[in-house]
Amino acid sequence: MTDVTSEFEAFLDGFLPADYAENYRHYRRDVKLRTEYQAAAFDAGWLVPEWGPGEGGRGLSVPDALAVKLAGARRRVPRLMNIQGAGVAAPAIRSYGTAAQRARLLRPATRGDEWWALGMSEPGAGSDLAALRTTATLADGVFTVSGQKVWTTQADEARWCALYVRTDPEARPHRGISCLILDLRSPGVEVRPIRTAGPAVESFCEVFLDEVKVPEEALLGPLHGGWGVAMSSLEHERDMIWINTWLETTRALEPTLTAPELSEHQLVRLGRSLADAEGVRLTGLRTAAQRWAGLPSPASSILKLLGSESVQRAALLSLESAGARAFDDPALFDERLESLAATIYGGTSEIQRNIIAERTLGLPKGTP
Amino acid sequence: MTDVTSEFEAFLDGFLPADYAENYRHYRRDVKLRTEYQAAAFDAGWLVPEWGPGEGGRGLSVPDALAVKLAGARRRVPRLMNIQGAGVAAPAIRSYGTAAQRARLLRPATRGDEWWALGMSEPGAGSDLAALRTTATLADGVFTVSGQKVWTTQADEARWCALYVRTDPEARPHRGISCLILDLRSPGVEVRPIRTAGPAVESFCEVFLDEVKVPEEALLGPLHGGWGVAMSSLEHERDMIWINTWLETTRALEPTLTAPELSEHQLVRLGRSLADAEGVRLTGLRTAAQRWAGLPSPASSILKLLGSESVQRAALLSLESAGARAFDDPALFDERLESLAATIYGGTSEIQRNIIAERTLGLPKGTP
Amino acid sequence: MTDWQLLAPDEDSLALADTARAQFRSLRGPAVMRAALDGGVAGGWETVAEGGYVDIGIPEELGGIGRMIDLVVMLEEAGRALLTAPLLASALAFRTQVAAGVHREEFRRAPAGFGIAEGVVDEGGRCRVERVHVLGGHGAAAFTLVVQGPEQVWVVVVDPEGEGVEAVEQDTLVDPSRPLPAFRLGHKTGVAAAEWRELAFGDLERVLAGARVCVAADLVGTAAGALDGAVEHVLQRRQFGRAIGAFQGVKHQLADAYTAVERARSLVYGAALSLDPRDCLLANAVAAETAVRVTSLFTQLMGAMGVTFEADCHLFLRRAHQTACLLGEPDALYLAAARIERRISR
Amino acid sequence: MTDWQLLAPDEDSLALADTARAQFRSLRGPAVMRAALDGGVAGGWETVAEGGYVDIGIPEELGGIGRMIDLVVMLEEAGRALLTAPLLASALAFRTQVAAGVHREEFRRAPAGFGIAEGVVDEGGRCRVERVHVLGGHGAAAFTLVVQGPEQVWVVVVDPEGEGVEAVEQDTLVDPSRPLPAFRLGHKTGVAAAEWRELAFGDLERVLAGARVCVAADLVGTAAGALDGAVEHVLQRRQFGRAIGAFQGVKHQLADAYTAVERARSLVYGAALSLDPRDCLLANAVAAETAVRVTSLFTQLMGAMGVTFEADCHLFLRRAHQTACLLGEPDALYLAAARIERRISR
Repeated sequence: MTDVTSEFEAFLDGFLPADYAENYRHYRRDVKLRTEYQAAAFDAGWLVPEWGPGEGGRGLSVPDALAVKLAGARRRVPRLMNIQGAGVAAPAIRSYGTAAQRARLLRPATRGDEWWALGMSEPGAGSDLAALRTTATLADGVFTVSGQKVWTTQADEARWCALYVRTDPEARPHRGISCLILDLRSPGVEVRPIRTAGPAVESFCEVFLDEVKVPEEALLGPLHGGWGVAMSSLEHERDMIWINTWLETTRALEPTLTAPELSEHQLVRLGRSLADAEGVRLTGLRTAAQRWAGLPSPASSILKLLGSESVQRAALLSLESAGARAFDDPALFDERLESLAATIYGGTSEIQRNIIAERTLGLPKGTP
Repeated sequence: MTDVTSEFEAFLDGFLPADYAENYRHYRRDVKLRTEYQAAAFDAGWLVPEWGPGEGGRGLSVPDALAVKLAGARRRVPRLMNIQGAGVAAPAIRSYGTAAQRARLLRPATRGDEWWALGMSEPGAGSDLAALRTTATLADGVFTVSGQKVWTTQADEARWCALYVRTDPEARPHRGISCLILDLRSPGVEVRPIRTAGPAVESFCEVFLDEVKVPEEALLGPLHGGWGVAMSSLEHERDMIWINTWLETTRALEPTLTAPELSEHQLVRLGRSLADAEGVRLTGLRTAAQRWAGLPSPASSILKLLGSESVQRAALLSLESAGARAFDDPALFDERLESLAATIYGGTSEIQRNIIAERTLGLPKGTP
Repeated sequence: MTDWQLLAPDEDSLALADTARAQFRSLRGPAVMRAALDGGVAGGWETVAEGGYVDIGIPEELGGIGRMIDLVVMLEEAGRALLTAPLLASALAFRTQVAAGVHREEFRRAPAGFGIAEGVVDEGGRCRVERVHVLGGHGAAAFTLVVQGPEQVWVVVVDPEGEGVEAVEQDTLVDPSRPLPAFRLGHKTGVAAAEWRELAFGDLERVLAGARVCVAADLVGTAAGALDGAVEHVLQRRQFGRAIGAFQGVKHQLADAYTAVERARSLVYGAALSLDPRDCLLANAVAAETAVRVTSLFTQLMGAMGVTFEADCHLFLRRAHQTACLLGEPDALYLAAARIERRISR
Repeated sequence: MTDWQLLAPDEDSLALADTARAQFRSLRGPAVMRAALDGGVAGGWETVAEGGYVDIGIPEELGGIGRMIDLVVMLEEAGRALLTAPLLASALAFRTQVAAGVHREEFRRAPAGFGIAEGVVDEGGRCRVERVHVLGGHGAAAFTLVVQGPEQVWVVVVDPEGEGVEAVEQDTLVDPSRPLPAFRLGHKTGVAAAEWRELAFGDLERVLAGARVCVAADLVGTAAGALDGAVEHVLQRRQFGRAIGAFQGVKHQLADAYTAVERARSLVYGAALSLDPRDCLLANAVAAETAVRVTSLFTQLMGAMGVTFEADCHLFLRRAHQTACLLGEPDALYLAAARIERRISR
């Protein structure tokens, strides 16, 4: 363990309740603890340790910052209440924001004081950002925005939305998109939560936009340059995503790991799932290591595929090996249901496979 | 058991050596027995029992004929030496042949006295009959044929070849094909066996055709009507194919079924393979029953998919559960290698899946 | 007529399937399941009883009608429609009673519960079970239980209102429209059974054979319903300028799902004809795996919509998961079938 | 530098991989395998010995050079090239000797054989084994055997020319270029070992850890070579008017194969760094399954060509199958890894 991770572990020891590991299942849903953790971790420089001290970080090197994140995952640090804020919006503001935007928005987004939503998906566009139809026309320093977003996580509780809109209808589909910082309290914005099939950790919303006025100063990044903002901000999630799937897999396996009795064939399946978890962790680390060493690294799409398969097999195993106990523990089914969504967020498995086949293996582009 | 199958069983009891079942592994490769069996079964009317008595059959109903074939499979009757003859060429001659063709060719093809090859695949055309390029031009009552066939089973030992050629280059691809009965001893025919990776049961050949003369009387079916002949003759193989895959699956499982010791996880895999075998048998029977009852039956492509998956999993299981014994029994590897070819003959699994998706489920045609 | 011709449903079976399909649909399974997730109670016994569905597959001498295959096509329609009326529980109870020789016609006049558990039944027919999940346990007039002891197996019919039957506190949220409440029986002195029969342990699978076929038929129906839903969705849903059903990746997954459903159906029909323990174990295992697999695929193809309450796919997934392990997890069934086959082969 | 940064091969490793790749290719693995199927004998020890490959991954104090990860990248190149020279057998033997503390530098001057078997070794180091398959057994100067007794495990080094070592008649046609001949040792009085070490049964996986990493690296290479071959084929082969690599069905299978190879490689690198028994079991199991799966896919995508002698795919398939079960079938390894993990977790 490096010095910096021991220092981080010391911070965790000081912050987390003594029975945190033991009663993780309970603390996982403790809103107060999660909120306070984010603020405390930010204040201590541990939330974004790779950022400079002036921005709330510790100026750590990439390897040290990743080591801190891994140490956090091993300790199962409390889940951020609003992941899109610190994980996606904040890095985008940091890279693309004006000085005024950074001053106003960066700290509250990262610390969790102001929540963010991401306005990407639209009905009928799904994984296909280039097909988005929400429009914004700029006149007299004000954008007028109309359209509809869907699957917008936590829009009902968020203050801001990084809203992707079509600003140039004439340009090629991915060239005419811009990113606006929308105040969700603006007139003309209507947010409707969508009821989910199981008890979801975060809410899902539809966002209706009817001639919403957004000042020109709220443009994030270049006009018509929204595609680049989107790609770059999703890029920041990269390591976070695989660390999270690894965590989810090990968490899903816990009932099976500690079950009093397992048959041999269940043990074989457990072994396969352990390999899944290690496959995600080690491929994530190897990718980071090769990137850091300036070497070509395995296609990042494989992390997505490995991660979703890993979580799904683990949840299915825990549900099936529980036998009749599953009838009394609906959480096992809920985890299974949630795991099926893992192949959807951030691009379906089909899309990941096309990307690998075409970009990495060099197979001809077909119809998709 | 019906009367007719008991009569057939009695025939088998009279013909097969007393130790046949016990020493099947040996008799499987007994060329003399296999040759004699086919002739004897034909002479007794058991080889094509659904045909009329004048043609060498017994005029059995479809259900009775299928019952006879299943009884034969259960007893593992000797494999025909030249399956294409009795199984594919003979039914095509019977349906499409002129009186003279039937008189000359039908009996020896069915009895196994004259062997047949099927000239369908070409280099670069594979599963795609419509893409064939071997041409035949008709002038003065003689076709002149030039081109190349490949993967032609037993062409090196066969007397005749049901040769598919392009007779109308102007017509739409599948409309300009004809079927010729080629005497493989004709001048201009060169047959080269292809060496196979393992010990193959039947040989594989390339057939080169250089200005081969074929008399007009050797046309089978209508001029430019070869597509119909091909489809109809492959149709006759339908029940034969699934009965055979079922047989191959149960045969491949035998080492595992009788292995002295199996671990629990190997037993689970064995159970899955038993379900595979039953899935093939029962789906085959159900398809036949529904067809016979005039009901819509499951897509026949699923039998192909189920069959190849079934044989492959069984061969893999027997190889893997043999552990170190597999190092001393190369037959287990050879069966595995052969099983992988099961997804290729008669249309790849990819093509079967497209057919099911488009024709049965009604999904839109895409690029294939 | 050879045996295998029975694998095609005859005209009576087809007519029954059509009637059942129309009637079960009118009972609005998905809508009732959604209501049940919100705490509503699924009823519907009267409809299935008046329709005569509970008599199907019962031998004629016991007042029943039709063959096992008729029961199968009917339960498949129930699974497809996500029927919430307690038909499967009754079918399991009555088939098991018939197999154990403890069936009475009067049992069919009221909804039944069914469960398998470890426990003991003494010589006087007093039954002690620490915990048993009873399908259809709420509102059942009688529980039919298969009680596995260390060396014997018993089939018992007990009155849920009888002394010594206690409901155990639990959540059952996987599929509240077909609840699986848990009970404890005769903690102290045992519960007196109305009927009981002691069997050798080796007879267990013979007695369960019909129940396995019923569960498998229900699961095949659930898988088939999910496949229909998935096909409908991919024909409507457009991405990258075309229906997603035009993409080969989607097509091949659905073709495999179709193949899996037909294969499972074949195994269930075959098991219904033979009622052979090995065949019934395999049919149950395959149907369970197929239902989980196809309902999962349905959920995945629905994309983000698949996680909404309004989508039907989670209802199919709930039903499939709850039913799949009802008579044991698939791997354990494959294992048992392989053991039977090895005893025969060697 | 944090631990995980070691997962990226450094410049030395990369240079070694490049050299090995070029040299191993020049040894024409596929051509030699084909010749061996026709009865030819695969040699090549001199080349790997002179290239210094046998010293890689051996601790410096024993005259070795480089780290475990270097051994891994080198063996992966050997697997990719279908190397027929007896490098893997030697690597297995030397790693196991080092782990058991019986390695001598002089052993590395000659080709070694390696095997695992049941048997016993008495206190005087006399060894009795009924049957053992020895990788590299033909032409080896010494056999390194892991002998599993009822309660202990021994690592022994024996002279194949020594008294009591008998070759057992057998066919080994799966991969004759890397033969697995069988031997019987000391049927009557035992065979005297040159070196031996008794270990507790619980130490077995610790001693085998390095060998598992070596086998896994070889298998990952074989899988990667098959993937290369498959991609090359689908770019060339045309059907229905286009390269078959343009069909989504083919693309997705190859994308999955690529993902599987990278996953297996990650597990092997991780196991090479930790040499933890659980990690090594998992890496071995995953690499074995991946090699069988990807070489099978290669064979299937080749279509009818795949069953010809001239195609390379059956050579990859032979190599993968023979090597996959060398240190136990994958399911058994997963089982063992799960047992270790459960002991830790509870």
